Amino acid sequence: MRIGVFVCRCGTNIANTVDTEAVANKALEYPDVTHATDYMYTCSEPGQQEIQQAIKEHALQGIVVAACSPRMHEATFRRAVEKAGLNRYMFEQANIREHCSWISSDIEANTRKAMDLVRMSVEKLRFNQPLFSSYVPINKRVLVIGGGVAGIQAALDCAEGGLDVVMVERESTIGGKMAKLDKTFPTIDCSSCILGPKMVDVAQNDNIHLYAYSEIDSVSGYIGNFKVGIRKKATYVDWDACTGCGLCTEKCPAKKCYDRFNEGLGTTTAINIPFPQAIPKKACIDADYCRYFTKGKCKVCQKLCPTSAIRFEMEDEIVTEEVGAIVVATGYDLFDDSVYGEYGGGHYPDVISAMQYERLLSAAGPTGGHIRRPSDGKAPKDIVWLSCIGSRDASVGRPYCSGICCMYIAKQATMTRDHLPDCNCYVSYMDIRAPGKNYDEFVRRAQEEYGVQYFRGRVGKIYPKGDRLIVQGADTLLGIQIEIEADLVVLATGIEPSDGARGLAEKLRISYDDYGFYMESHPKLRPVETNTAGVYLSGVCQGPKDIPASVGQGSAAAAKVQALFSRDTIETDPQVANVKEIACIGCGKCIDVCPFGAIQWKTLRDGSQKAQVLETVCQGCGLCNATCPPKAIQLQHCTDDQILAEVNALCG
Amino acid sequence: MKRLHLLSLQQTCDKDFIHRVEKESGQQVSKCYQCGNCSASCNYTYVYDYPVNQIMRLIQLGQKDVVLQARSVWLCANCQACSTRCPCNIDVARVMESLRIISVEEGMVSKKKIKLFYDEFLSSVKKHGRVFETGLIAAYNIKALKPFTDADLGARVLKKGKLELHPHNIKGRKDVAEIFNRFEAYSKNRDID
Amino acid sequence: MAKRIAYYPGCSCSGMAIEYDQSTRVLCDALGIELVEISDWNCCGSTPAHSYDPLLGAALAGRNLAIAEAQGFDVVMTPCPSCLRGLKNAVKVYEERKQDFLDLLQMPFSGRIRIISVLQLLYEDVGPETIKNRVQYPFTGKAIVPYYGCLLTRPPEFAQFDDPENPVSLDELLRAVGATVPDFAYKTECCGAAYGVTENDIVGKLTGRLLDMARRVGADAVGVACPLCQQNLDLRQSQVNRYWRTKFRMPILYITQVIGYALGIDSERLGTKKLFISPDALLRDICKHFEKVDESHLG
Amino acid sequence: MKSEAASTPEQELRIVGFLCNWCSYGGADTAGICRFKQPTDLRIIRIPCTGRMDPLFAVKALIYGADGVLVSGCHPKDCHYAVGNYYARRRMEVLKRFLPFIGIDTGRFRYSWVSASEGQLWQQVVKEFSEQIHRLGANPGLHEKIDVEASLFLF
Amino acid sequence: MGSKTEALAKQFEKVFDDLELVIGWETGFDSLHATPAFIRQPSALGRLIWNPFCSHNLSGYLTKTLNATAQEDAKKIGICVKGCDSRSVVALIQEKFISRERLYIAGIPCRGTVDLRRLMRLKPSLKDVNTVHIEGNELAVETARQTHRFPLQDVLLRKCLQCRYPNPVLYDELIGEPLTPRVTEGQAPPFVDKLEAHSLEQRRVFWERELDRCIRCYACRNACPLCVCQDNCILESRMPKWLSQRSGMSEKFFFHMIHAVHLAGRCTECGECERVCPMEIPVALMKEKLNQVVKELLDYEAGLNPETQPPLLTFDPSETGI
Repeated sequence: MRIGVFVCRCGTNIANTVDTEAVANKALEYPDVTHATDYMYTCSEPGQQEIQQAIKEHALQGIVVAACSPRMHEATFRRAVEKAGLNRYMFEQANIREHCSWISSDIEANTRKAMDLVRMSVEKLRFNQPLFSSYVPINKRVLVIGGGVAGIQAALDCAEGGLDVVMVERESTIGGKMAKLDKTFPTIDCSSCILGPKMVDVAQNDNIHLYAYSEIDSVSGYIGNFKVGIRKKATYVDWDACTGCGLCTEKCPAKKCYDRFNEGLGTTTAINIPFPQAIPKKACIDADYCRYFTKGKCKVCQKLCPTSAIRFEMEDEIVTEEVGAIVVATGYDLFDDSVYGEYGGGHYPDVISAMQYERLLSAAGPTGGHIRRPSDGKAPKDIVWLSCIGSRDASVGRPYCSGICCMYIAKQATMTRDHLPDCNCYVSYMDIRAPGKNYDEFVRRAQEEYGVQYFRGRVGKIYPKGDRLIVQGADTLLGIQIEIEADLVVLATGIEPSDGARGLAEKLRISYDDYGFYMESHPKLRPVETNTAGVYLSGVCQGPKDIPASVGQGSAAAAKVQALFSRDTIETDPQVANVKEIACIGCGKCIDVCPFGAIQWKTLRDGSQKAQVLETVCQGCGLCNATCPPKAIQLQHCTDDQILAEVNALCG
Repeated sequence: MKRLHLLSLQQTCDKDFIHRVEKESGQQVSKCYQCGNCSASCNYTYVYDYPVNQIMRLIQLGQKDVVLQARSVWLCANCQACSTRCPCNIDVARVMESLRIISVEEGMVSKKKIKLFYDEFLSSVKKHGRVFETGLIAAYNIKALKPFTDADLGARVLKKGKLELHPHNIKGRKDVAEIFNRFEAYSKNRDID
Repeated sequence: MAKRIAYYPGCSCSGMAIEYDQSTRVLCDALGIELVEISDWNCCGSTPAHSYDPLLGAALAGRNLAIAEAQGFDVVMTPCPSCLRGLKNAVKVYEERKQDFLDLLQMPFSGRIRIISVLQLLYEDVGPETIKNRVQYPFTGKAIVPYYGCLLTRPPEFAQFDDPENPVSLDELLRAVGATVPDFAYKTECCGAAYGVTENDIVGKLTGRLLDMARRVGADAVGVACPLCQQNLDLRQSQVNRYWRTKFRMPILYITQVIGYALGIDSERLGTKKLFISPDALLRDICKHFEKVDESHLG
Repeated sequence: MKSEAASTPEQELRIVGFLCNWCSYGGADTAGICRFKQPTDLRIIRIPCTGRMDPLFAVKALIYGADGVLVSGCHPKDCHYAVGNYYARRRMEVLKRFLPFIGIDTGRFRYSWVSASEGQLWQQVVKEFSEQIHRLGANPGLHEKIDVEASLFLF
Repeated sequence: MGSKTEALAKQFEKVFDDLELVIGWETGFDSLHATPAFIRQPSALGRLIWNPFCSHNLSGYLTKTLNATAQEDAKKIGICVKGCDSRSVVALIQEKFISRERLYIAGIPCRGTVDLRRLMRLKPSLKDVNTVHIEGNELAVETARQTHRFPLQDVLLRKCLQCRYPNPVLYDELIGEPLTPRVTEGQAPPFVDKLEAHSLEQRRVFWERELDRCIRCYACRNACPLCVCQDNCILESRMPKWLSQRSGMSEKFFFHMIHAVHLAGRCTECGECERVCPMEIPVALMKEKLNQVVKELLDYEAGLNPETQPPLLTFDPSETGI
């Protein structure tokens, strides 16, 4: 190989503390180096031309530039050598600025070090190989996981742009948490009035295929070419036949079933449609309560159904969809407040969660929108809200702020004063977090116009006294203990990632934080991307946020998908792992450790099993290379021989 | 309770005191974000001059004199309600305990009678190996200048045959006394450090 | 079940709370558990030692543990929650400040000994089921509120027993002997015992609150597992009545007395005569009920 | 083989660094950009991830005369490839504990976690490790000829 | 032990219909040597022996000469294992080189096997052995003329002296009663301790002296049942070139480090590497130390549970202290 070495002076940045000329002269002693020189600004236009000229003049086959960090200008120089006809991977950059000239003023030592760094680059370059990208076509369909408002927004935006959308929702209806809300802050918009039309759009858009009551079973493939197994859970109702008439739900004799949609306030039937505006509006049997499944006979619904849609024999079914990108919008669950023994641990019927209270407020809820306490159905005279239940509490493993509770408390208290003007509303708070457009004004209004009584301090204990509850707290502004006799206590439970979020993350090979929120690729600059190419995040699955932020992220994820799909192919990075089949012993350790599922089995004609790298999935981390016992799998451009060459340049 | 009028955060902040409390208690006081759950849960808030959360705040601000002279420090019964409910996992009761220890070392005990009772208790233990309840209460009441407190109970206790008239001296009381002596020597050495 | 364990009565239980000691011993005997008193034990130092330095308390308590270890025991039981904390603190301090601790103690100590309360022994090692099967005089129809006091379950990392906010061990043991157990919101609230001598007013207020709540939930008696709580509620009930202008006459029984009585142990041996508020009427009722049943059985 | 006499503190020693591209290499860049002065003994090899780090690279360097080996990557949980450093920390710690068994001072090997923004931390790591290597002196290396008298009979 | 030998043959006879092959031991070229036996006919089962000379770990043959992975309709392979050997089998199953379904395992509780080199040093004239067995703490070797007795301490293989798993951890049939281990769990490997009692410098010199004899014959690697790379071993590979053919001390050191590091968290301490070393280098010692490190750090011992993943091939985000 004929190697050219260019030592950059970087003005005085390098030349002040490194004798660049000596480094260039020394480089001529290294094996294969046929040309070496120093230059004022190698990255400048004339600097690059100098390299290109030297390549032609000296018939150079590989280039080493000793300059700044490769994180700075590697791409620049690769383009430069490519223009001169070399493969862009026949280039190495020695970092003699950030790692050398800038961190010591000892010219002699720096010069020695720069010589070593150049030598290492030369030795490595001698093992470099030309590498070439390949191009793979993109399947322009997108999968949206989760049918809450964030997922709905992403799906509609993609469909609007003409993309085929597959939406998967775990529940039997889309709408998510927002569908359960009565009103939204700070505008007091009716939640179902603004979400309802969007849900209908999803149902009516020809580009969107909805799998409700379904979950992700498996994910394989890579950006542009994912293959997704979707488990359609058994509903025991043929949805093609079901018209959503609701006759079955009226006649079902199992009437004491847990009502998930109403958060356990009130009951529902074993066969049910969660709420009147459900999309799809189809019935679904809860096998845990259905008399036929629990006791062996009944089948009332089957006898009554006008379209004969009931299928007791139905089983889960797996269907496969192929897509090119995935938007994850799995949302959240609410913290389980029963860990707070001092608040009754879930034993007092009149200590309820905020979402339960939301259902009490809702006209479509179990009390028809009348605020009635669960124990005796009386209208409460005194209600206390406790904030930060499962938020900002390290002792229950939830040190983060859920971000929405301060606002929904203000909303609920305001609504309560509207519904029941005689009811006193008290709010225990630590800090009020209202950093949004018109948010703080809203909280002020609750106090100034609606007379909601806020007191600063956590509550220590709640205990019953007669048919009322004593709330024992502190007002830290006064430095005294306070007591409130209440009819109803509302716990403002915080947000946690939805049940199963970690399992899904592992299928998708995306990372999550300590709590299970999905990790974005960069907290500032890549907020909806993940480190798995082609998988995007939207909504609360990434971290607590309110409706406008979730909707914004849904649109952002859709925009990312559209940008990806505006191309027909994807260029792959050739710095990926590669298997030398003759040396592969088929132990599968690389397959076990690969964080991206980028390695699969390949059966040769003689029946032997070998590892095979999916170039488009491989991210080039090299974990397989370090793990492979016979080193049959090598990370291109960072092979064992290349690293060993650098080690050998220094030692031995 | 003395009302604080103006606090100069620079001039009165004793950083050594903060470190001392943290070292003694093994707790990081800066973790406290003043939610007030300790005060809400404490059965003694109503007799305190500064509720627990304010004690924590005063420690954060390095207000050594105010904290050590607070009645609250010695009225804390160590019932652990605060520690159990603290969302920041601070062992608040341990912090209060540390303040008692420091206030003894600094000679700034706010509730002298409680300290007196503790002293009498320990001297009883040092002398006999166990607490001689009758002698302890008698000695305390005399020294605290309230000889008739609980006098109503005395007669009833006597009637039930529960009042020991003589102390039980354990055989190893010398060993116990030695522990006290070694502790005193240890404390002195520690002060020098 | 541990058959032979070291027993640390503590100062309270050998003085004012002698009946707790008595009932603990006879109950364990009846349950086939041999209690061996730690020979020549000394005071654990309690709150006063702790307030000088946990190290002093630890060394005082440590002496007892070292003796128990030398006697070959791996479990120490104490009826008193304050002593329980003192003894457990010794192990904790030993782990945190080993050298200081050993310098002070000057005795060999391994720190491996298990320390439990009598409540824990009855609940975990014996179990409510076993007790239920041996009940002869059930407390049927009697409401006993369980009062744990502040120390038995708190703080949870230290106590390693039951739930800190809503403990159930005492509830279940009371239920095992047939008593009705009302919900008692003040289960773990502090009674102010530490200030029994020095600040009676505090005690009057806190104890009064407890008794008031017990009466509201219809209690016939309060079941306790702490000598200091018992003393406050029982001995000082007259002071409480003066402070609050009330007329409480609520018997305060040790759990060991309740179970012992239910198992058919003579009340004399359980020391119920030593209580200030006499439980005799309550106990007579149970006996009567039992005799009736017994007669019908015979007849 | 190195055969120099015992090193003086001023003498430059040979420290090989293996740094992951995303965090620690960036951290070293940041330290440079901030002009945080560091000892000059270290020579850095860029690898994509500490998961790429075969412990044998470190062994090779140490056996062939490096005076110290430093491996550094993203903080656990922050791996660019999600989990590479979780594997690495196990492998590195096993190696670190094994080295003294064959007569290599455990102080000659270190692994650390430094993010791209932690220039100051990087400076501190390099300073500390370089000082430590200088305290240990030059790697005594292996003897090509064995003095049987001086050797140890174990069995 | 005649009874066990017979029991072994009988057991295989019972199940031979399902087997295509039985791997065990038979008497070798003289009565002092046992050698691996590959038996394909039930009539030949009589050749099987079991005695303290049966030191070979036969599990290596499952991968190196046979392909004992799952195949439809394939008959099973019968194999005799001692406690240590069984751990190698477990490790190979764990790493999916063989499938449990293909194996019929006869497990033999073992009191230890003989280091012939030590025995012959003690009694160079020993020959014409009739029987050999272990009685208490002695090896009894009965020859035509007399019975020689040797303290076990002096004649067993080094690995047997510190054996913690005399009983097979995986088997279909146990031949004989389980034994109590000589060394209890948690006890540090005595030879590791012995070397660690010396200074860093002394340890290095110890290894220099030992490894100086290495002739790079690769017998240790070839004998190792877990050296699964076989012909593709990086000790000899030219691309990548980890190790040059130069025969200096550094190369010898690095050679053994590569072998050891590749076995970290995998070595089952069968001691084959050491037994076959013609230069009598205690090469297993390095792996014993690595095992100790892995046990301390990751609470893992190789070859005990076929379901687990070797610890360096997996991770735990929550682990602290490293």
